[in-house]
Amino acid sequence: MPYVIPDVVDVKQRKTDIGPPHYKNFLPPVIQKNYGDWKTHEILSPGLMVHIANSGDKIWSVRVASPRLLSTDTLREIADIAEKYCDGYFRFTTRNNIEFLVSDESKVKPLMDELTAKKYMIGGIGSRVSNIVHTQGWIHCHSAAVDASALVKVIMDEFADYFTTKETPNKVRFAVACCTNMCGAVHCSDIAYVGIHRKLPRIDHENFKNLCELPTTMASCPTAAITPDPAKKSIKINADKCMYCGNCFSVCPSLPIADPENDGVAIVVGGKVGNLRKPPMFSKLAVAYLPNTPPRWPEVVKATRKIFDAYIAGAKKHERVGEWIERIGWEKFFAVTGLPFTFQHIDDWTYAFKTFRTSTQIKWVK
Amino acid sequence: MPYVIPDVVDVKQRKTDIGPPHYKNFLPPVIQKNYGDWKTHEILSPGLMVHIANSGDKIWSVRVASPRLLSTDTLREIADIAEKYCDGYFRFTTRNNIEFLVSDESKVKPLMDELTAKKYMIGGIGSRVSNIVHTQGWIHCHSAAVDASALVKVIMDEFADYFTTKETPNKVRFAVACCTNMCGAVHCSDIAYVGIHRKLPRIDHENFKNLCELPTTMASCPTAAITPDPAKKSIKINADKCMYCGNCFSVCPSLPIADPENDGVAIVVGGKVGNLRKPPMFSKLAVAYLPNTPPRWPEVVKATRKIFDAYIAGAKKHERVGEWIERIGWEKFFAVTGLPFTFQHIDDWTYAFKTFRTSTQIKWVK
Amino acid sequence: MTKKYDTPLLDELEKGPFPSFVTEMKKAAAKSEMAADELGLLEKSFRDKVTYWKHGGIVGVRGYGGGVIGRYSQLADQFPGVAHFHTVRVNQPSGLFYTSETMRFFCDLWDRYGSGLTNFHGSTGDIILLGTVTENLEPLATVLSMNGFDLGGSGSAMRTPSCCVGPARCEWSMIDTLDITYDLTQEFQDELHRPQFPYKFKIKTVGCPVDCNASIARADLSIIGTWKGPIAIDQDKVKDFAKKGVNIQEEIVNFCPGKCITWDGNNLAINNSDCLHCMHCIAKLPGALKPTPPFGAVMLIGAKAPFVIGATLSWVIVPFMEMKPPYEEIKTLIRNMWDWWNEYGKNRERIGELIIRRGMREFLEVCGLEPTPEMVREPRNDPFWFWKEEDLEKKPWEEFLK
Amino acid sequence: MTKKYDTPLLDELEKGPFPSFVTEMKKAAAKSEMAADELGLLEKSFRDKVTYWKHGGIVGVRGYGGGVIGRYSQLADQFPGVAHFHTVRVNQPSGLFYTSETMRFFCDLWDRYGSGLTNFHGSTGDIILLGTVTENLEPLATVLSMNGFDLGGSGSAMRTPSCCVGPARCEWSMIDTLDITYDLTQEFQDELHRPQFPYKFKIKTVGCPVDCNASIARADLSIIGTWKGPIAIDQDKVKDFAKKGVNIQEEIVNFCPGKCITWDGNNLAINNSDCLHCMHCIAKLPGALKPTPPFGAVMLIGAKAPFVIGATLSWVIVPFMEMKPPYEEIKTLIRNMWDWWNEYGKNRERIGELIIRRGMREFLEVCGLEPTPEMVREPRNDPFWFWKEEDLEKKPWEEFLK
Ligand code: SRM
Ligand code: SRM
Ligand code: SRM
Ligand code: SRM
Ligand code: SF4
Ligand code: SF4
Ligand code: SF4
Ligand code: SF4
Ligand code: SF4
Ligand code: SF4
Ligand code: SF4
Ligand code: SF4
Repeated sequence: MPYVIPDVVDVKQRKTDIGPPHYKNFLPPVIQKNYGDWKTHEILSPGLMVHIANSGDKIWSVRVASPRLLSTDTLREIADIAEKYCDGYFRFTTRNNIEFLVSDESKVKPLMDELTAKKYMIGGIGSRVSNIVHTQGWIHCHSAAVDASALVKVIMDEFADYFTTKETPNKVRFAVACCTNMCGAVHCSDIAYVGIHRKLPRIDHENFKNLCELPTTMASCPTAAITPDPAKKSIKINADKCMYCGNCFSVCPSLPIADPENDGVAIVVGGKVGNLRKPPMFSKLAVAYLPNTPPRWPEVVKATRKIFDAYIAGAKKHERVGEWIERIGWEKFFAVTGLPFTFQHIDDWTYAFKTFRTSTQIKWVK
Repeated sequence: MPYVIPDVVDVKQRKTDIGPPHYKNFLPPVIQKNYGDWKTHEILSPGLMVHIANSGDKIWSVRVASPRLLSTDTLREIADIAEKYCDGYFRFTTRNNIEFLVSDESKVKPLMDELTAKKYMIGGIGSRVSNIVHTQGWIHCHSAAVDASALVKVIMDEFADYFTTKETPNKVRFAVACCTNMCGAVHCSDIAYVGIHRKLPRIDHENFKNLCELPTTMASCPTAAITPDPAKKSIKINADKCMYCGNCFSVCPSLPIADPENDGVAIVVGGKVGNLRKPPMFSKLAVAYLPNTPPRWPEVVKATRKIFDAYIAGAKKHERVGEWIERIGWEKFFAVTGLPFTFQHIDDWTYAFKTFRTSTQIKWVK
Repeated sequence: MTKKYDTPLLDELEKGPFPSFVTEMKKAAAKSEMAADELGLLEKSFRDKVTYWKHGGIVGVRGYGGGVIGRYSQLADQFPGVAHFHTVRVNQPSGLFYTSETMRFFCDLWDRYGSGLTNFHGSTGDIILLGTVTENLEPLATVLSMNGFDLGGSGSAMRTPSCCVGPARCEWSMIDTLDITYDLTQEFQDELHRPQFPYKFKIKTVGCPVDCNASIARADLSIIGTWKGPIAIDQDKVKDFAKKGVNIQEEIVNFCPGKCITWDGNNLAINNSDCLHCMHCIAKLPGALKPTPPFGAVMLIGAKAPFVIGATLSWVIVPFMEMKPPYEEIKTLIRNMWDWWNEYGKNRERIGELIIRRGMREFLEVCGLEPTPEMVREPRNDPFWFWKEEDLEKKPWEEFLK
Repeated sequence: MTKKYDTPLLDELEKGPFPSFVTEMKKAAAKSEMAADELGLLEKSFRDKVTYWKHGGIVGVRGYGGGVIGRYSQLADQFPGVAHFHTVRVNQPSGLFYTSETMRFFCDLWDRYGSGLTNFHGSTGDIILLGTVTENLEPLATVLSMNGFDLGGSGSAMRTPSCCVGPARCEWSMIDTLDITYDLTQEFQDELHRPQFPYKFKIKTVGCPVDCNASIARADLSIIGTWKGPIAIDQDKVKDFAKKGVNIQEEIVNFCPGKCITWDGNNLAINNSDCLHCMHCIAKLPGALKPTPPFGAVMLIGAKAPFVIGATLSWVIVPFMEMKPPYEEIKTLIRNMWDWWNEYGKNRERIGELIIRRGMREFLEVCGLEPTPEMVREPRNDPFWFWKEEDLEKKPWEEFLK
């Protein structure tokens, strides 16, 4: 397809509802030929795998990390590399890595050499840490209680060797969400971070009536903490019921909740989405709060280390973080990580009862 | 203790708050001696076990079934038998069986012979069916949607050989509750029956104001189906929300809900209370409704047979009904029992979401 | 001679091997008008498929608010003997032990004052004397007390505590279930006899996690014995079981929820630090394995039947408590939770429901208990929770990240 | 020359091995005022620990109700380049495949109309073009369409569907994830571009239960490939794995949730009737085991982030559906559920929330689906449920007890 960007754009020419181009346009010939007819694959090194078709054809994928936030300069560089070694074919993964799709085996090594030379981080395939699914953070979102890209950066720096070389018992999926809207899969990740608030929204009574709808605002509150304040043509918040989730702010700009000193990061662990072995699992609260300490959030990194190292040390091969914790039990999880168990860890919302230990099955840890 | 019942009773002599007599008064000497110092026990036959103390002392327990509803005639007979063979010592179990406590081995066989001669049903110890925990039914309760004693009788008749001789993979605990107040452990039994209604309570507006409290009545409704009807000084029931639980009738006699043609029995399965192997489990719905067909409820017996026989055929040794079902999966449970899966089986109340299958883990049964 | 009714439907229930409650009713009916009318009434219920008892009705004895369930028939005209047919709940002896003498006393008592029909026992654990009239209640209670017995609980009160047979005849009992039950019953006589709570409160005590009294399913406070020491193993006895045909691998090792047992055909080994104290291995190899001290109890709160919020099982609030007379720790705990429940509980709100409504934090703080992971199956998943002003000042990470 | 800001805090994030988003921003900042001011603004956020974006703001292109996220800085005075800083969502090609040529087109396009900053990709799957001004939207959309691209979804609309790499490069894909995604996207262009629902609706398709697109966690409708045939076993390859050091017993057999695999050191056997189709054995022995037809998909409904009722995972509504073009069955199903949701859903109520509020029965009836045990982990436990008048007349037990 020859792409055109005319100097003068006639907006009336715009076609609507055409949808995306057909995916076939972007598939390398070897994939077109063997589409749906793959036999197996082999992971040759942490950043290289080969898929073998029933026909005997092969395609090599070289994976490199991406910060997801990419400049056009970098994208052009990627396009150039792909052209040089892959006939221009590459893709992104569902976790934002870049995969160079090589049809000619002889080009694999030169490609990897050039990537290494250009300081691309090769890896992420197999039982290891891959890229971090994340969100906008302070870069683009009005709702963010923490930055997202920075957390990704500091965590990936810390565990870089588990992307490029070392193995973990099974894949470790990290995720970051900058607020409790949780744009991503934080609620089902091995180790994840979510930006939280700890103070009541501040009600801007003046602007409420212009900017916000009463019923929507009330309905947004998971705990029904919001009631009308007819006198002020605004709302009241029942401080006892508010759990600082910020959903009211999502629907009503007159309820700002961000607070530099009290916002921060919670760490949740043990979620997964695949159906292998155990059914998909939610992440559960590990650390209720760590402060926002830009630029490198050392507390978050340190706490993660404790969890990660305990997992590496304790899990059996193929156990995901959540499976490991289920096996050893939460009392042991808190014991081996040294993280404190606090009132915040005990659920007190809709499904609270289902999380209580209705059994005497206990392991003694003290 | 010499007991006295004076001909003329001076009610002013009544002492209050004395509590029950001390349990020591009722313990056989061998138990008093070896209290808290038992070493082991052996099940010698379905109705006989011996407990052996660290001292070497022994006590034999012979267990017989009881309908729980006992006349003083029968109680006197039991007292006589106990006196003859047990120095007067016997007890009841937490499931309403009678246990004769024999301190002298030579009396065990004669005791059992006499019990057999008198048609007592000996058994219930070990991995088998024991007595059925149950409730008042039509014999004594205003709330009963079914009779309890009759269900116990017909089920125990049906499975009598599993009390007296045959073994089951593990204990099978039956329970009966005549209404959804569930006075017993129906919610945690291997196979249990609960009396249910299927029609709206009928509001007796005339008497409501005299007999019932509005706030209590409203609060009794699990689905908030009850709202005030100020005009009638009574209440209204939202038919769409009512799930016929009858709790409003529990607090307000003016809301009768019993309906001879539509009341009946639901069967729930797979609960347990012990902590062995799997943590305690709730019973879950197996059959949503079977009609009230006194005196012997043949449909209930037949449906139970299907469940019971499938369990016997399919369970591993030591698996309780619920453990067996968890292992084979509910799709297989419905397939092997031939019971239909209906809309009623899918939860739609508070914890509904927690019962949905949030996974693709499925066994194919068709 | 008492009245006679044709009972063709009930007669069907005299067939079959299991002892018949109908036969029992007939025996009583032969001696008591009340029992005779009860039989007639029941036949009518069987015919019409409906209960014929009126709703509730408060009766009782002087000074007590409970212990009697008032009951009146809707068909008093047809069956005058059951116009009144109240139940008397008598507090059973711990462990349900009796002597022939005691039982005869109850028979004499009940032939004199009641229908001659009983339940040994009610689901809560009481001796249930079924069917009497209001006038008989005071003399009955008096005679009971003269002979050392007292009424049990009903209404919004502490209910009659009960327990498993425990140390009286079970090798696994790690706490003295009979004594705890007796002691707490005596300690809380006032709360038992004079309803003063938002709703009922039940206590059941069992000697080990096998839970032979279903305490975890039907007690507001479940007291369950457990142990902290290693499981002692008599290897010879294990081998005996193997020889007798027990498949140790399949029946024991594979079922262990802690996955902490190994068996090489000769030697059974347990990694006690992974043991979940479930009792399976111990129960299925009686005499070969045994728990060792420290002994104590897990305290769990909140089990109840389905109304209003759905059935609950009790959940852990104290992972381990020593249980030595005079049981001060548990008594203080009980008093603290009652105070809070009395203050905040709504009418007909069980304590477990209140905890679920107001949150575990408040409950634990009121009881002076620290949060521990043993209280939960798993920590919360949704990222919403409360902070108190005082929490915000603390910087616990300075400690735990050191 | 663009503006320059001191960014001492952000500079710290150029250190370390992982590619730096700060470096990317600096690259863009060198060419674009917008990107430069974005960098300055972000440094300020890092200093002040707070976001500086204004709440929402509706902008868009003619005829569409979505595809653009309006964004305005609170500090437009200090950072005029980000006074407007809208995001454009472009519908990605199925499977996220690109050619160099296409990528260069996007670069040219975005250097001309935007900040030069992008996300490949947004969490939903769109190409995210970060930062442009309102005036540029129409020409940008026009150029996109001239080149065969279109906007993605936002607001209360169907969102851009996405999928795993599937049959394009994965041996396990049992459905054509790319084609299904493409086809549904085309079919529902109107619903994608013109918000008309109570809230957002996401569809994600994956080729097998491994779920490499997290569809079960973040799609209102999750379409997950599966199989009904037995697992084919290449015993030699299994033995090869064993020789290469894979402990088949520990790594495969012991982890099988169906407990249906046995291995005697030579032969691997699977009792397929107990297989839960979890993919573990297949995935961990690639090439040795493989699923066999019939192939199809499990349909699951309702995953979403925590607001308002707590996070949900999708749950089964169709245990098995064949997935052949033109995919009529699934399209009809989708239309039926949308109709119902449009009628009953409240503002900002996801379809899963509506089902939970009104019950599965209504949903299934509307969709013409029969209840099956595969929909539940377990049946309900509390004895409360609904009956319809028509149910009362039926006597199903006459059938099933025959
Ligand atoms: C490329 C990608 C699909 C795509 O469309 O982009 C992909 C590709 C493959 N996945 Fe995946 N998975 C991809 C995201 C996922 C996700 C989704 C996610 O992380 O958000 C999951 C679910 C994670 C979860 O459960 O939380 C996922 C869980 C798996 C698993 C299961 C791991 C486990 O045992 O729990 C396997 C099987 C395995 O590794 O043995 C797998 C296996 C594979 C295979 C081997 C499939 C194949 O035969 O080609 C592919 C290469 C393996 C690898 O990366 O190690 N893939 N894989 C995604 C790469 C993401 C990345 O950059 O790292
Ligand atoms: C007598 C009694 C206690 C009492 O205070 O009255 C009792 C006594 C014993 N139980 Fe129990 N259990 C008694 C009710 C229970 C209950 C409560 C209930 O059913 O409501 C349970 C919990 C059931 C549940 O989990 O739903 C119970 C679950 C067990 C178990 C666990 C079975 C399992 O593997 O799930 C054992 C251990 C065993 O059988 O291996 C056990 C074992 C025993 C032992 C062997 C304990 C001992 O060493 O003395 C006793 C005789 C065994 C027997 O009956 O087979 N007992 N046992 C109760 C007899 C009831 C009856 O008449 O049948
Ligand atoms: C007699 C007994 C059944 C039996 O045949 O054994 C019984 C009988 C009644 N129960 Fe019960 N309950 C009996 C044990 C139970 C149990 C089991 C237990 O205590 O271990 C439960 C389930 C556990 C629990 O407490 O939740 C139980 C849960 C209820 C409930 C539901 C309470 C709730 O919170 O949901 C009610 C309704 C109420 O309180 O109004 C109730 C109410 C009643 C009433 C008083 C009926 C009423 O609505 O007022 C019944 C009187 C029947 C009668 O006419 O004699 N009964 N009730 C049991 C008491 C005997 C005794 O004292 O030993
Ligand atoms: C851009 C993106 C995050 C990212 O960096 O990748 C994003 C960004 C926003 N999301 Fe999201 N969501 C994005 C994927 C998700 C996902 C994940 C997914 O789609 O797979 C989720 C969780 C799954 C789900 O749908 O529940 C998600 C759950 C939300 C929610 C909570 C919805 C709920 O029902 O609870 C909101 C709140 C709302 O809708 O008002 C939200 C709202 C928002 C808004 C529009 C903020 C708002 O309150 O209006 C964010 C705009 C940020 C900005 O300024 O650019 N976003 N959002 C993702 C979309 C990119 C794309 O089109 O590809
Ligand atoms: S998670 Fe919250 S702050 Fe982050 S992009 Fe989504 S809505 Fe915005
Ligand atoms: S922050 Fe959350 S809990 Fe608090 S008032 Fe707003 S919506 Fe309600
Ligand atoms: S279960 Fe219901 S009907 Fe039966 S005794 Fe208890 S309250 Fe009465
Ligand atoms: S029967 Fe139950 S659901 Fe119906 S109105 Fe009465 S309390 Fe409510
Ligand atoms: S609960 Fe434990 S201690 Fe009590 S009788 Fe049962 S096995 Fe023995
Ligand atoms: S008590 Fe239970 S958990 Fe502990 S070793 Fe025995 S079987 Fe395992
Ligand atoms: S979900 Fe299945 S088919 Fe799709 S890429 Fe992952 S393993 Fe392959
Ligand atoms: S797919 Fe999963 S359940 Fe089926 S045999 Fe393999 S491991 Fe077992």
